[in-house]
Amino acid sequence: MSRIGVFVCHCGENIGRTVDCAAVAQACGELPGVVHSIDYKYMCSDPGQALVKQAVAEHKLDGVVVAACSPHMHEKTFRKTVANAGINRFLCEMANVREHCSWIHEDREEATQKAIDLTRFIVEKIKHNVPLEPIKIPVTRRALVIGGGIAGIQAALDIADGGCEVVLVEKEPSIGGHMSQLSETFPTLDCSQCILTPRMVEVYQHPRIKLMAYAEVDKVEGYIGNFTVTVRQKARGVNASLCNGCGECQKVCPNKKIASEFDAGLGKRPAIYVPFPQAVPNIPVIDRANCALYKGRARNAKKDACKKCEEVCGRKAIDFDQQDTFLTEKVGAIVVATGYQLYNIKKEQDKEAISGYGEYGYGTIPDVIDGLQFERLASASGPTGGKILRPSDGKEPKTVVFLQCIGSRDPAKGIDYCSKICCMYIAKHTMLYHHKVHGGQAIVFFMDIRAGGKGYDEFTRRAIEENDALYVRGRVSKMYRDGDVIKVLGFDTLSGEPMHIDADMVVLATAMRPQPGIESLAQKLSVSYDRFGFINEAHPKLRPVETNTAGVYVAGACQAPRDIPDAVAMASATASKILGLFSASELEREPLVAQVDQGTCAGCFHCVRVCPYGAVEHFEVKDRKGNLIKTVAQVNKGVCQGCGTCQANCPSKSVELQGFTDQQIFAAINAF
Amino acid sequence: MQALQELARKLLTDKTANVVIGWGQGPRGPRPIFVTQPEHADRLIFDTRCVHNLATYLNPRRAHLVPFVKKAVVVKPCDARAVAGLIRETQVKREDVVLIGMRCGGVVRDSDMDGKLTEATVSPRCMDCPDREPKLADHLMGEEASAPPKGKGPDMIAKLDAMSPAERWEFWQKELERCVRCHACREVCPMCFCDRCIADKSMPQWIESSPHPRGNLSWQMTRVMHMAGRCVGCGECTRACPVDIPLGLILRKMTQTVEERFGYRVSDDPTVPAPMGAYRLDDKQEFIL
Amino acid sequence: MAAKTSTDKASFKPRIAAFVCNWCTYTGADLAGTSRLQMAPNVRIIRLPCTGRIDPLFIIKAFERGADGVIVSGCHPADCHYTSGNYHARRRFAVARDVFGFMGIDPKRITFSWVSASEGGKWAEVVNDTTARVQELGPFSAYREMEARV
Amino acid sequence: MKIGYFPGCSLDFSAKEFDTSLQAVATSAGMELEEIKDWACCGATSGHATNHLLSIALPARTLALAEEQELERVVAPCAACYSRLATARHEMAEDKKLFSKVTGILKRDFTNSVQVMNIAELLRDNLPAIKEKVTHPLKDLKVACYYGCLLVRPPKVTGFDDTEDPSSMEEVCRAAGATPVKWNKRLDCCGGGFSLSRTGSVIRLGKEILEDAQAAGAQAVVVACPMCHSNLDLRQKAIAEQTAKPLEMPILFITQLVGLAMGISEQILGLNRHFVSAQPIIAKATVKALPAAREEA
Repeated sequence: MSRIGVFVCHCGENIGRTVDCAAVAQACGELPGVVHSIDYKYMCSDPGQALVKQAVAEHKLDGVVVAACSPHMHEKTFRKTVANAGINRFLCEMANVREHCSWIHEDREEATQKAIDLTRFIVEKIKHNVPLEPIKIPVTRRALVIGGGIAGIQAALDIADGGCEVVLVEKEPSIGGHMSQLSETFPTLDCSQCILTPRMVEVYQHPRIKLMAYAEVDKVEGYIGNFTVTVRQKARGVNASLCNGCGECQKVCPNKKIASEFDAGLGKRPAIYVPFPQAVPNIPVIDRANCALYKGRARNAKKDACKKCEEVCGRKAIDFDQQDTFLTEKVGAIVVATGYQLYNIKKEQDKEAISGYGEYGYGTIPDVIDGLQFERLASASGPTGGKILRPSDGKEPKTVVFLQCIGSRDPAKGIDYCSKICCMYIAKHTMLYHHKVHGGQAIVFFMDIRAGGKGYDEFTRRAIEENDALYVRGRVSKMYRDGDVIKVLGFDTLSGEPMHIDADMVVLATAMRPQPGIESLAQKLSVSYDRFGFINEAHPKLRPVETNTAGVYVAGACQAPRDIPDAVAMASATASKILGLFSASELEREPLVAQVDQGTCAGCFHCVRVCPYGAVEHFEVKDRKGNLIKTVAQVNKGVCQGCGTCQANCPSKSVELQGFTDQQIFAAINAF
Repeated sequence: MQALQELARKLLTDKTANVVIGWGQGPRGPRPIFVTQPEHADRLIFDTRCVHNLATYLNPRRAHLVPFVKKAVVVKPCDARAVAGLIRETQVKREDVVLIGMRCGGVVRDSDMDGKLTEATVSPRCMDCPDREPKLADHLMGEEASAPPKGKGPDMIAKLDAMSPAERWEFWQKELERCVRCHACREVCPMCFCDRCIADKSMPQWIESSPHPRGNLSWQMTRVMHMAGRCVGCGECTRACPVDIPLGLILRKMTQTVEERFGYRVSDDPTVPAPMGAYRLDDKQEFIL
Repeated sequence: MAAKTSTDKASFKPRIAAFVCNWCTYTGADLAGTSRLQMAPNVRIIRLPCTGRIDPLFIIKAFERGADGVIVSGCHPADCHYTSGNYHARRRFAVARDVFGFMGIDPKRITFSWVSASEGGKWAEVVNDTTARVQELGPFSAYREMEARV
Repeated sequence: MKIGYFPGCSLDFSAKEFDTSLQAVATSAGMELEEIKDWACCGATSGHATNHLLSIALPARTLALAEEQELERVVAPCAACYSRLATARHEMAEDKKLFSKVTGILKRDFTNSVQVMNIAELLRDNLPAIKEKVTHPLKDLKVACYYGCLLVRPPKVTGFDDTEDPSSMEEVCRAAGATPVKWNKRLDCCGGGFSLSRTGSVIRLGKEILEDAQAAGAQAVVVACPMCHSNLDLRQKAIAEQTAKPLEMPILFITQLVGLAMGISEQILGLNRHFVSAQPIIAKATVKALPAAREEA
């Protein structure tokens, strides 16, 4: 026979006003198995909780029912209380007589009757509650970081410095990301590469970081603490363990006319290349689409067209037959830090909702460039050696028009959000331009100047007040090429005057978008993303770097447009979350998971089909000699989230969801 | 019939199968027989009186047949659908069974009847059956079959649908009050293979076990729910019922619902996933507020 | 069933069981409470983690135990806390509703609804509509009469 | 295929040649135009600016009449008429309240199901039939296709072509054998309805447009709107006072250009009604194409 205590809360007047709490306590006291039933003004108060604790000891209770507010409000509180009193916390349940009763009814008699019913259900249910212990899952104290930009680098270093191993996967041949392409950074104008390169080297040399550049995540299995990740190491055509990065192969490569990705198409590179001199790792990659040898092999040519790189390589590191390889890594947590791409204004777009800018010529006018291209022009390591020269004819542009919010904040073009960084980097561009081109005029068309951040507004003011940038509040309706100049037709909304500018070059601050392929990666990780492809955080305010999938975290511009300080802060936040997770060798989880009765399971596996998490597995029951008796279902407690869909679908009811077992529900319905 | 016997003899001789499950002549018409010796293969027969669904003997619950491992079964199209169901639900391995498929143009209501197939004698199970030959079979026998004769009598589903809920309740109460809870409907069903049926579960006892109308009703409703998207329409439950409750009626109603809603009809292709346990984002939900 | 007189109907207080998921409808009902939305006092909620956990047996049992009506409610499609429990429930109850109806349980006695955590008002509507509907249908006395028959 | 025809006021009088050339081209290409009986003003000039409800109800009446004539599509050759009709249709489709208000005013059974087309859209959609009838391809003729402001704007209302980089008129001209040039001002405003009230502006805008067309090598400007036509054709004399030498740029309705290529007589096409002579263009079309040349076209 059970020994149940019922505790009816008045919640001040909140319950007591419409529910006769004393009558509820009395009625429940008469239920079989109830040995103690009282009402009290504030059950959740210290004295209220003390009453519960005291009663547990005095009456040797093996079940506590608190008839009070919603379990979403105080279930944790009271379960803690009973745990402190020495009984298992899952032997405490709540009857919701406030939100579901006193607050929504006026008739005292009806409300009291309903409160008695609701409490009775729970009393009957709790007779079948059993003590449950938290599930312990072993944790692999090793993290995977996807993306080797500044966010990924920061996360990897922080986790590794914290003492745990990290696998850093980068899809490009080198880590560094977009930050390595930037000239100077706002608002301090310190050189981007100067602050980034040491961090890249640190990653490379860190004993606890395994760097896998030119690699992509292929498959993700498992769950928090226990992920198994398959990484595809793309074939470089170069044996990384032999190559010493001397660069001779790049010098002899006959095809040097390939648009450099690193220089945003403004510079050239050979078919065998490292993206930039400070690349980490400093090992070249053969661009198979542009290499004569591979092009020939694709056409089934009898003889290889060119092997100059192989001939010149003293280390014999060139390996034309190298294939992609797949590596399996076991990790306990994953950081997604895949960064961004820039929107382009071309007519063809990758998403139907997004359209280009026909009014700006759909990207066909030379000398209309984007922000990253300007960064490369301004960068000392760029194709012009840091001189601002326009791409079409190499002339120094005397009038440069900068347009903000290209794509961003323009629902007609398919993107509603603000890209956040453009106001700042355009201000920076005007400063760099002012310093580099004397007598040049920068004209900026803006919608608003959004310069929220430490030293940010001061920075934009400096661009306007000290660096002679002409800021025009308005948009450009059209631009076209007229001889040597670009005719820019805009409107100054402050003076109300149309503006016709003959520009030598136009820089578009195009929107930040997540990297292509983000959706498929998100699906592999079972994390959700918004309609633009940005990864959703678990809570916009309180869980900004977690995702809805436990063990998967997000940092940087793959979550929303972010500048460098934001991305770094997020990365460090993910690292601290992960180090916290890794601080214990085992993870504790609520034990409200499904459990299979292997004795009665017939192995039809309806449960496997309905499980949203793939938590149900096949299990072979064998006799002592190892002969197979039957194959049954088994729930992986680490993966199960406790929805119970398996149980409702099980014909023989051989699977039970702990905390909501058939016994418990049956008892509650039976009390109806 | 000769071809059937020859094949059975061959399968037993070359040990492709250790037992051939088929029909043989009994005192009151054909009955299931298990042939284990090649020389007994000539006991096998097949005609319109072979009503039993022999797939039920593949069900692992039939402990006495489990040791044979490799089994050959003579199947009509409805039986083949049951075999497919057992394979789909991992109760039978396809490689462990040899299916001797019989082309079928319908069977009579029971095995002790005269085998003549007419509007009056055709089994109700055959009226909705679209299959004339089991596609899953390893060996196909018998002559091209034509569609079975249309049965006589009112369309009971339409008749019940036209009633008020209270009238329908009354109808079923009259039928179910005869139920003695012998569970023959379950025992004969090829798709009922649970080690421990929910009807026998006592903690909690969802379904009262005594032959009380309350338990009888919830037993049948539960049985039909468990059959949703799985019932092969062989009609064996109706035939086995000693008190003649029209169980097939509820199953046919459920089958119609499943087909209308999910576009699914139980077939003998084990690779087609069942509709329950699956979903479409755009499943109809007109009944949900 | 015998015809009910109008006075019977007026004095009849339906008893309705509600099986709801923890994340959407239960929380939506909590919101109705915190918003002090007044509603009929006839519904008794039994909390489950997900509509996917709700077994047709629960409905049968509730009726057997004297419920005059049943509500089953959970998260809207695409909003399931467990991603797809509600989709499985939708199929399950689409069939159950037809089968129960065919066996004589009036489908009007069972309400299926999607009520999200923010739809306190909708929950109040579901409760009031169901109560009014069941009030109109009268008591579900079939099970009680069954006892008399035996 | 029957297509409803809404001529509007311009095509009845000042742009009569647009009407006759369209009728001739349509007949030749097998398009059956059926005029909407009892059509009324579209509300373009002043109506739409005075009262929003009137601006919708006025064209809605015409659309309702078209529905009664069981027409599925209506072509409005004047760009302003097109804009009014298409806007009314769009707004009623988007705003159920507005729609019910309008139907209340019309007191007609109206479902707002008629599709509204402009001339460029109609011709482009019938390119194969047009190509079939081209007997005098306008080889070596360089034309500047001028869309003006309303033909492809706003995108939500028009939607048949790229708003910022349209190509339908160019496709039609190519079908007629002519060579469209690339130029910058094809979507600019000609001054529209300010022809009489702000003549100075119209002359300035017209000058910019025509000079750009000429700089791009165009021998004629092709238009699809009576407003554009009158502003560019009628005002060339005034423009000439501001330029070193007269531009002498023939302005052709797109239907006239297609008609020429089809060998339709210049009287029917109304080419004699223009202020700037189209004679050099007519000359190009007088030589009937050889069969081989037709293939090529």
